Amino acid sequence: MFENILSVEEVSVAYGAKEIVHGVSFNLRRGEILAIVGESGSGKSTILKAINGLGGVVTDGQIFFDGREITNLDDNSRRKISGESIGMIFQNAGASFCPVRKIGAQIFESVAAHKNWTYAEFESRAGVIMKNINLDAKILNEYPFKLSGGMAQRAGILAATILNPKLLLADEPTSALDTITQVSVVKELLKLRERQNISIVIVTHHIGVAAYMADKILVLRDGRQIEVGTKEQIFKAPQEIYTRELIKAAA
Amino acid sequence: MLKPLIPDHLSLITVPALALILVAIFAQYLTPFDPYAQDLTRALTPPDSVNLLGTDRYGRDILSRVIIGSQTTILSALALLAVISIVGSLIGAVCGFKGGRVDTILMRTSDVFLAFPQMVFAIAAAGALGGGLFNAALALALIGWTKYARISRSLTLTIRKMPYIDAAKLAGTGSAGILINHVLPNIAGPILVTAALDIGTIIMELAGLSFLGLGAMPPTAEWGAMMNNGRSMLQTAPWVILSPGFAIFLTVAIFNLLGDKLRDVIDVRGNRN
Amino acid sequence: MKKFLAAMISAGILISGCGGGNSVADDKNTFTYGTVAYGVAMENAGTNPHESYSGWSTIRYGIGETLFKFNEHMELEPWIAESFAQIDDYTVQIKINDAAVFSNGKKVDGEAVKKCLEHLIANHDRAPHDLKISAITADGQTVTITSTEKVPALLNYLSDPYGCIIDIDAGFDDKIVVGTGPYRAVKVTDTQIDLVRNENYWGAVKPKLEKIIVRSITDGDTLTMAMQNGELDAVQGLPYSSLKLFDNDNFKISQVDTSRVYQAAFNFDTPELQDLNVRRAISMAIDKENFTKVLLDGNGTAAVGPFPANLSFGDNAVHAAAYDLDGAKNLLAESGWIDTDGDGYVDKDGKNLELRYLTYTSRQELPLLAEAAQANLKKIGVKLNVNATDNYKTFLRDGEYDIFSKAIVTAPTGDAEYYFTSHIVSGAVDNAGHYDSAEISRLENELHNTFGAANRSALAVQMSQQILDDCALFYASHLRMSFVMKNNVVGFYAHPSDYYEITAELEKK
Amino acid sequence: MRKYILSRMIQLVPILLGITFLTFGMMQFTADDAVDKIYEGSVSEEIKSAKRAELGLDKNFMIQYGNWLGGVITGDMGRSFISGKLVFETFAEKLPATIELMLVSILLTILIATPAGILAAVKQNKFPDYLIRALSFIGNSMPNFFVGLLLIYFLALKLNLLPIIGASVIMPALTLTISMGAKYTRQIRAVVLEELKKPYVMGARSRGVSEFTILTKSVLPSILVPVITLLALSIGSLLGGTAIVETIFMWDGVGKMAVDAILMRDYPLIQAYVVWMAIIYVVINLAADLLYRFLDPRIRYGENG
Amino acid sequence: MVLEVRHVKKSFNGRAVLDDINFSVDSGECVGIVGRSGCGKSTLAKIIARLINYDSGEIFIDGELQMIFQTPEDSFNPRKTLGWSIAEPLRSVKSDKLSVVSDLLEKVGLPADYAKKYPHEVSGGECQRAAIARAISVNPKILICDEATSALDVTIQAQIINLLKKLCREKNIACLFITHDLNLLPKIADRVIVLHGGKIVEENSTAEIFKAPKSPFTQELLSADLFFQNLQSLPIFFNAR
Repeated sequence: MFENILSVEEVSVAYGAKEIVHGVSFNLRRGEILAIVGESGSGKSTILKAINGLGGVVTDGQIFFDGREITNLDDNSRRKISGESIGMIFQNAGASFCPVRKIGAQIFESVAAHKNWTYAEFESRAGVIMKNINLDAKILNEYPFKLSGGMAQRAGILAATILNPKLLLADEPTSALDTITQVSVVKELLKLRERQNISIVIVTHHIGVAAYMADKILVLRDGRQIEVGTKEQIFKAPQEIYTRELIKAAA
Repeated sequence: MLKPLIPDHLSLITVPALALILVAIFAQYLTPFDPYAQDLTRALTPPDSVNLLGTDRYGRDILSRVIIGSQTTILSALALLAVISIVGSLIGAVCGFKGGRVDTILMRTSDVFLAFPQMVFAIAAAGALGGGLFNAALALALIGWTKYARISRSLTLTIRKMPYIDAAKLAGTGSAGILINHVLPNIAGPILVTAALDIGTIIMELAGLSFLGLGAMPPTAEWGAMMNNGRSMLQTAPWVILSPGFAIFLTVAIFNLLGDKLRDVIDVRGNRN
Repeated sequence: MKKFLAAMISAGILISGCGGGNSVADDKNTFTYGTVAYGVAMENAGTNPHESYSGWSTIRYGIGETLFKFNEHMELEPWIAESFAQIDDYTVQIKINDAAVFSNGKKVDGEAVKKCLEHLIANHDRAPHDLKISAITADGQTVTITSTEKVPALLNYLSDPYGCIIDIDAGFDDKIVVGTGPYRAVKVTDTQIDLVRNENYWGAVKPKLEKIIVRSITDGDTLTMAMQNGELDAVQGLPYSSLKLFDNDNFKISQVDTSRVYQAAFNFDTPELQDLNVRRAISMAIDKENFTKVLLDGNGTAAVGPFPANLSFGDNAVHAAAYDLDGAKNLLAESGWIDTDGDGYVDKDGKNLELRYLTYTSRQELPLLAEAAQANLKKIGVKLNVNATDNYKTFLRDGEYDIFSKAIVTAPTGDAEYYFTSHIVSGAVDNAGHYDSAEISRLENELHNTFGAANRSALAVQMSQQILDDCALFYASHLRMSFVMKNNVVGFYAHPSDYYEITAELEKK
Repeated sequence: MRKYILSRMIQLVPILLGITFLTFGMMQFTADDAVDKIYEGSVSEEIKSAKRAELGLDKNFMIQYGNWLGGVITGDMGRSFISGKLVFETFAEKLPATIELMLVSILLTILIATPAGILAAVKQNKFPDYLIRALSFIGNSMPNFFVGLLLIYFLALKLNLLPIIGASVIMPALTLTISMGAKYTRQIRAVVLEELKKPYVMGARSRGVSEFTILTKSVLPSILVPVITLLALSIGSLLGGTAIVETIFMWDGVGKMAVDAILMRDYPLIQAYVVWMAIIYVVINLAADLLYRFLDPRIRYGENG
Repeated sequence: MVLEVRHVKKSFNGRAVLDDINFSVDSGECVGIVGRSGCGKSTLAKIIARLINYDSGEIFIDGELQMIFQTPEDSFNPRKTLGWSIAEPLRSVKSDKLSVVSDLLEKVGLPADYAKKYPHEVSGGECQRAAIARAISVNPKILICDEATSALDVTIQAQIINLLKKLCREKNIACLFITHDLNLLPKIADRVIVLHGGKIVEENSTAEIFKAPKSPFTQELLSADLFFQNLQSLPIFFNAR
């Protein structure tokens, strides 16, 4: 067991010829939650996608996951860890499912990419998780568009965690939800960490969400790392003017 | 208004397109020979140093006929397009903006026209109206306008919901002012793109009607008609048919490229967010 | 989804399976013939000879036969008839060949012929006017025909395809008739006739092919390529420009000069054309030589009058004004037509000399003549507006033309009178120009009462010359007809009458 | 769903009325008098007016239209001016050939253009994409009559691969396929590219699903609806295209029939052709609409509740 | 009083969107209207601006009314320069529109050459400033801000709110500030109206609403707000301020 489940070292990410993220570094231990905060265009989602190989090219630096380098992994090796060791949830979970197919089939399809489970086996395992996250088992037989925002987000959590990954990447998981639903989703994520000791990287522009659930906070602006530290450090003694502004503006 | 529409990188394809249009406009000054002068002693001469693209069965210079044919083909296509896109867009914009009974009547009418496959209707209408390039164009126009009416209506409906329309209303601008200042300038871009992408199709359809003998009448030099007249010589004098054929191909290709480029440029602008 | 893919793949296999390769049946017993001359537009779609021009199809494709036939000099020979006797100026007696039988096995006797001719007169639009029959009587193998007036060319008329002898009792169902020819129609549509061998054929030479398919292919290029490709055994009506493609060992060409002429009639109702100078100027401006040489690719001869030179009353006997642009301009000027405004067209009283030239396209040479004439006349400042439409009859009916150009077989029966009565005399059905000449009327009256080829020929020359002197029409070219066939085809010849195509001699080696 | 079908059927009624009215009016406006056509001049005016009365041609326009419409519905559309045959019979006789040509063209188009479009999208801005785009651009810029002539020249004449007349549907179908397929390939490419940008593709990737599975199981079903819509729309240009192609290849279908009829001013046949083509087009579009309602669960189960 | 809304009702397709709305706004006062999405806030704004009709009730407005919209870029005609759009309401000003426009731009903190720019050439925050310039050009008595800051980043949000506050105070403009974000209200609103299910469920001074929310909905709204729960429990946060 390595101490750090995820190490991002001096990583720069580019889309095409344009470098979007410049030299970002952070570490994440098992069971830790890191929030990446910043305003739109700051590159927070870019770095998350680069970790999971979903777009952009790491032009500099290295990313280690569970002691193994995963910088710019080739597609086949990437597929082996995606979904099984690293789960991901998105801002609009409903849209992360194909609109013309049933949820269950799609989640089973990703399971089948890694394990030899039968559908019945999958259903029973999914049932356990669904009970934990207050999700009706019936939704497996539903189409994505039939789900409310909160339901869809829970289905996203189910799809991301069914194979018990070590790391969960969450890209603005609450931004599309209204305040009341936001709370419930954030609480589910915290419960998840307690149950599975899963590490989470959450990207959010919502300082409140970060303050509520993160252990560590990374402040990003224009693709540059402004500050990184524990929640207490960041809120108690922000070193940078921008961090201060951000917190002040949020209040 | 055109300034933000034609940025520098568009010029690469606008050059040949404009060149084509200029050739079409000044065709009669560019032909090396009289495109209608027969010289049976030189009939079906293969391309040589005198007749660069050879001659047809009447000994007419094919290069000259292709050049003058550009006038017939391109200018009539552009004129047709100008009429249907402007008329269609105005109808659509008024429908979308006014709504109500005007909208219902005009849109049901366009439904009926849209229910006809365009070429089928054009073939029949050209037949009913009698041949001739003008009638062929009219036949295409009868259906063609509906497309623009539809597009401009749906664009107008979208624009009507935009906050800047509310802002203009709050600014005290009347219906006409809103239509002229806010609606029309904003549908102009997409309409222009549609029209540009349509040029090739219209050219091909007009030529197709002429090819069937329902468009330009002999001896008018029109590319489709020239191909029809040259059909029997595909083997013995291929230059007769290949020259107008490639002229159509080249023209359509250039205008298609222009349309594609225009769409990319305008789309990129439109999708900035 | 899987099912969908499977369906797509199997469909793909199906297509590639049924496509590809050349599906030409090189079967010695089947003959595929492509022709431009069959179809609705030619008014000969069908095999009932008593309907419009369908008799041409009955004769051409070997389904039926007439009482007499023409030899290659356009002289009459017996066919179903064995012999004839001219009883008097009004009566002719015809003896039917005893061997003749219809394809259904029924004997051709006098009664059958009588029934057929009576049905013809009752139903056909042209035959009664030509034949003027008052009575027909039958007795065994003899038929006696009495006419209301003198009809010197009666036997010639009876040899027109409408005179094809068919079994009336067998009916006309599905456009199929029962004739006496070497082949029997089994399926007749607007675009195709399927024929099989007539096992009962009575002629000396028995038909050799089991099956013949006559396909109407009105598009000359398709015809050319299908022939080149080997999909057809023989074709009729190739575009002239294509003929040179078949000038090699793989093909044979049979050619013959016909009395088909390309003519144009001036409409005497048009005020401008009532002036002889204008008509003559236009006639003089037509470059017939180059039209024939270049646009017909040499497949014909420049015409002077209505009849080809190989007929005794043909072009060698008449004369017309020669091609002469300056002469034409002078004539126009003489009548006051001068280009005063410099627009390239002559004008008088502020009006350009602008004429409507009507023609049709189903004869491929006509639009060519039209365009050539248009360019020719432009040189003398006359503007022609060409209207080439297969709907020309409407325009003819409505009088919307100044010049009407058509192709016509002027001596289908080897006799000149038919042409004059149908096209030239005042009030004739096809007198499109409304030409009305007292001299012509007088000569026609004389011709009508004259028996004997030499005398008739002399009158025909006079009449032709009268037409040319009046410049009532101009004649561009006489057509040379060509059949192209594979080199293994024998017994397939172009005939000057344009009537006989498929005969018992036809076979594939 | 049933209610929807019914309401669409009802909506169809005014459209069909409009189509028939327009067709009838257009021909009425220009057509020659049918009676003149029947008698070709040689008959007295009394007989003609009697015939007019018999055919109902002396009635006013709307009554004539009504009679004609009744004929369209019962399949009695009069006789051809030229051949004298029943119009509906002639049309029905020639329709199968056109339908065969269209079906083969559509099938070929789907078989060629769908994989090509998908390949181009998947390999965006790589060699296969450039090649497919270049080819489809060329195909898109060539009028089908030019394509047809070139095909004849190369395939039939130079390579002697395919028969020219009647016997085979391949050449005319290929001609239609080239222009339709070119357009269709571009559209499929655009649709697939659009689809590949959708978040669910990234979602599936993040779950470790292979590209092939994403493409076949998610992308393909998702593009079915736009693809069917595109196909249904292209039927329109296909119907027009058949007229040209049938004429070039002497394919004995309704398109060639119509062109011949126009050249000979055989108005009853033209009328039948226009009306029935429009009706077929409308019905195909309706069928496509219903089909994708059935295929797309979002519409099937009503996205808005 | 510059605005009075009495018994206003509105329904779409038989569903009541606004049900008997009553309130008034005094001159120079800033009233916040808060509620979840779909509660009828925007409909109410458009009704007051007379951009859509209402079914029954009465609305009295004293003086000119202007509006600021949620998406700054969409509130400008993309084919017109900002200057043109800002000058659009100024039909009475015959001469020297140019200098009027540059004055207005200066007031909202934009350089004068922004008049020549197109909406897509400037940032969201700048666009919203231009929108404010257009709104104040006719010296309105009341300004409706419909989610005027929700599309902006937090730091920009704060700037725009400050600008609005400053201008309203300077020019004595009453402001109706419509938002779903409760947090924004203490910064600008004197009074808060809570809208839920098309009805006004609570109306009180801002301080009172935050101190002692009365209606269950307001309470839920407040408790759901993670900022309040969490940031207030972090004393550090207040130090940072």
